[in-house]
Formats: sequence, C-alpha cells, structure tokens
Amino acid sequence: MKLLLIMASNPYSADFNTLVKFARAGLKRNDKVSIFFMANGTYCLLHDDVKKLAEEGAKIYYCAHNANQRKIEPQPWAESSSMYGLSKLISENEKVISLS
Amino acid sequence: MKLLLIMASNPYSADFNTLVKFARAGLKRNDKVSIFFMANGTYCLLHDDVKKLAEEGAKIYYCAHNANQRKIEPQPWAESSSMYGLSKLISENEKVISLS
Amino acid sequence: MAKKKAVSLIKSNPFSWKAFEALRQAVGMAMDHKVYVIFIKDGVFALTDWKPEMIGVPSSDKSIEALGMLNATIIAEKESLSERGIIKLKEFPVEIQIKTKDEICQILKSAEVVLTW
Amino acid sequence: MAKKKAVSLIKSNPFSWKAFEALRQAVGMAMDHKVYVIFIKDGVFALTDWKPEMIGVPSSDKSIEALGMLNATIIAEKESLSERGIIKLKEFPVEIQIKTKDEICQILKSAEVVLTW
Amino acid sequence: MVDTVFLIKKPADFPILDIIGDNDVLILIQDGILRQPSTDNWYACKEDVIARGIKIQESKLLDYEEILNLIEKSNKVVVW
Amino acid sequence: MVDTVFLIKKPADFPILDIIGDNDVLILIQDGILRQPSTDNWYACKEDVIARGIKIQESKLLDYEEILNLIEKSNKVVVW
Repeated sequence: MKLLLIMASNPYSADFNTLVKFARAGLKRNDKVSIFFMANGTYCLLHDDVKKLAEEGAKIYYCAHNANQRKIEPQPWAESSSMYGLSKLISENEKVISLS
Repeated sequence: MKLLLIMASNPYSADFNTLVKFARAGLKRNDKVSIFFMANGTYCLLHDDVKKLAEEGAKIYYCAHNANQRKIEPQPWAESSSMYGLSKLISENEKVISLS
Repeated sequence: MAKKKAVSLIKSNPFSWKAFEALRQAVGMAMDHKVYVIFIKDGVFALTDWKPEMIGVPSSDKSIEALGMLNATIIAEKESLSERGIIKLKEFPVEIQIKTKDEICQILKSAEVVLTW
Repeated sequence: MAKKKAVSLIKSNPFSWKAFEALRQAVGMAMDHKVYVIFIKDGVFALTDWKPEMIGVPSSDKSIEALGMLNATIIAEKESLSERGIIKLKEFPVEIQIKTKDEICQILKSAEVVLTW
Repeated sequence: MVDTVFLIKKPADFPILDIIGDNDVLILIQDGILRQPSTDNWYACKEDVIARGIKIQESKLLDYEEILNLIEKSNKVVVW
Repeated sequence: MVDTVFLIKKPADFPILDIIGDNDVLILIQDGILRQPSTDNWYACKEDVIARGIKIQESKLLDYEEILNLIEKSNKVVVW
C-alpha cells in the first residue's frame, strides 16, 4: 500500500522507534513508504537512521519552515516541502499514521 | 545567589519558557546564573534566546557528548562540558533548578 | 487528486507548540481536503482567551481565521468544555461549533484520515 | 569544593531516553557528591529485566554498575513496586535497596540538591 | 473487515469507549502496552511488549508487518 | 524559614502530600497552575497563570523575581 508516516516528535522519543520500525516493516512488505517530518520531528533529519531509511527506499519530506526555524541544514536525500505539500501527500497515500 | 539551571528539554517546550524567564529574572536580581544543557536540552543551543542570555551575562555550559550525538555545532559563547563538569557546577552553585 | 474527509483531533492543551503546529497543519490540509478541526479534552483551552506570546508560543488566531476562509469546520466538544468549567469561548471571526461526544464520534467514524495531536 | 548530598529522583518510566540520561548524570555527580538514585512511580521499571536496545535506547547497566563503584546508594520505592506487581528486580552487581515512601521522604528532606526526572 | 485501527500509545488512555465499534481494532504500542483493555478486539506490538519485559499472551502479539497487514485491510488508522 | 520550594509543573501531579512539611512551599508553574492544591502554603507563577487565562486570586501570584527571592531563602528547590 501507499503509506504515509507523519512525524512531529524528536529523535529521542518512543515515537522515533515506532516510526523507524513501521517504515522498515513497510519497505519489507513492498509498501511505498513516505515520511513527512514537521515541528520537533525535523530534528530527526539529523539522525543516521532516517538517512538509512532514505537509502532503503523511503521518500523523505519535511516542513522547510520548521527545519529553518530549528537551524537544521537541508539534507540531499530529503525533499523540502510545506504543510501544503503534506496535503498533497495525504491525497496520494492510502493510509496515514501520525506520530506527535 | 549562585543559581544553576539544568535544562534537558527541547526549545519548543514549556520548560524552555520557564528556563528563559528564570534566567532573565536571575540576571535582573544580580544572581550569578549558570545554565547547563544536556540531552534534548542541547537543541536549545541553536535558539537565539539562549545566545541572548549568554550576551546578557549567563554562563552557558553543555554536555558535549549529547550535543555531538545530535550533530549540534559548538557555539563560541557556550562552554563544552560533561556530566563531570555538571558535578563541579553543582558544588559551586547555591541553588539548582532542574528542568527535564 | 482525491479530496478527503480529514479530521485534526486536538487533545493536548495549547500551552506549548503542539496545538500551534496542529493548526498550521490543518490550514495546509484545508486547501485540498474537507477538514474538521476537533478540540477535545485539554485541547479546548485553545479556544479560550489565553495569551500565547506571554509564554513564548505564537498566536494561532491567523490559522483559525484561515481555517474559516477555507471552509474547514471547527468543533469543540461540549463535555470537555463543561468538565473544565469553560463557559465562554474567545470571539473568533469564524464559527466554532459545539458538539457532543456522540456527534464527534460520528464525524470520526466517517473520516478518511484522522491526525491526532 | 563542597561535597553535597544529592538525590536523583527518577519518576518517569525508562522506556525512552530520560532514565538513561538521568543515570548518566547521576554517575557524573557521584564522582564529587554523595548521590542517592531513587526510583519511584513508573521509574521502578528501570530496575526490571527489560530490553532497551530493542526499542532504540542504550542500556543503563554500565551506569548502574558505575554508581555502585562510586558508592552511590540506589533505592527503589516499595509502594511503587507493589502497585505495579513487580516482584523481582533484575540482578545488578550493585545493591538495590528497597525503601518505603516514608524512608524516602526522610532522604529527600535531608538532601541539599534534588534533580527530578 | 476492519473499520478503524486505533494505535494506543499511552497506558490508561483508551479512546472514549463509545468510539470503538465492533469492527474496530485496538493495537497497544509503546507504553500503551502497560495496561490492557477489558474488551476483546485488541492486540499489542510484540517488540514493545518484549522490550518492556511485560507478559502478554502470545496470541495477542503482532509484529510490525502484521500490524501493517491489519492496517492495509482497514479503512483508517487513528493514533491515540 | 522555607525548607524546600517545590515547583509543580503538571496539574494533579502534587508530590505525595506526606513529603510536604510545614516549612515547604509549593509553587505552581506551567500547566501545574490548572489545578490548585487544597493546602495553604502554595503560590503560582503569575505569568503562567495570566497566559493560560486562569483566574487565581492576586495574593497567590508571584512573578519570577519573587519566586527567586523565595528560592534564595529556602534550602533547596525540587521540580516536581
């Protein structure tokens, strides 16, 4: 299925473990996995596990406003987006899991 | 008085507001204010309000291990420290407020 | 692309950044989708006359106004309001509907996407 | 410099990073101070045989061992253990004292510094 | 047919029970596994249960792929 | 003389009442101001109260400097 994970929690939270495990299980099941990072979730862009998920095939998006605000450098494997971009992702995906 | 604030919460938390307000009130009272950032608190090093507190006279320390782990760049106005450094700060200060 | 029936369910109190981010997200979604923003539990405090800037949180007034312009439906749960003794909501340039738990359940059941905060 | 009587009071469950960081902090403090690490409420789960690495959290075993070597006192609250049905703690190479709420209150009262987690 | 999959993240934070219909499923994850509901239609995230050293009967445990299988067959997911 | 200043950050998360002695003071801060204790020796952070639109009698409200004045006179601070 097309699975969208929305992540608003920081990388040292229980949500982060849940996110990584769901994303990996989805990739294993051949789901098309997208992850949208927003709010404190944008801190996850600095975590190696997220880079690994990108390399394993997950599509990574983030709210550029939230990342700039937190002075997080853009990463080449993550696509700069916005809340409007999130709206498009919600259209395209079949299931949405929101972690906040 | 010599006041030590320990901060382990991220800059988008209620603790952050409490930290900044206590630090400012302390400086106004002519307290000697030190702040030690650890865990998710090291994300605060990227927040302009903390830089401002440093300029206003607060001494800023942080756990270098936690900051490295989160890929947070060292800031010239913040002193790299450790949990052992925190132990020394606890010796030197009269009151400790721990926000986590 | 498909327009979905989407619910933003705000349970947490607004006195940190959560509700602010939730409302920003709801505004983005309301551009494409039929959005219901539902405040329950401590979330209902978001609709009272509080002072976010005093505690370092930006105001959500503009987001709430934008939700109105984008035809989103804003709802506060009746039970949550009365449990908290909240008699009067802040005046917004947008209608805030007050609905019972049962009515909110029906909206949740029929939603295609639910984002909780 | 003054050696202080310092308490690290761990109330939160250990299944995220909080207890891990709290124990790392306690080890640092124990180098200079007389440290009491006191587990209450869901904090007592930290002393059970759980598997941190499975959920992406590092093990605190080394910190607990170091606390023992540095002569810190580790205490679990009796009431919190029994409320949670915890009968058996994990075996650590360090003594874990089980004390009642009243005994813990006395330690808190006499402490010079208390850090809560 | 599963209507809604509720992912319950915190103990004792079960959705208002009237929300849960006969075709809904509760899945306890994270600290949600520390307390089990009194209804029948629930499961728990296996890894989160084992990691926390909690005993829950094997038949109630699902791994992440099994949870996604359930989610795929459902109408939607609500994280509570 | 104040023994311990307890800073209470969350509603309904009062320290086990036996902890609080006659010379201790509770100060409600952050969301802690949403519920008031039934004892007498408490205050609340003025700014946190006003920001949340909660009504608490003026005589119970302290600004940050006044809280620090109290803390200075106390033996220690415990954030609960």
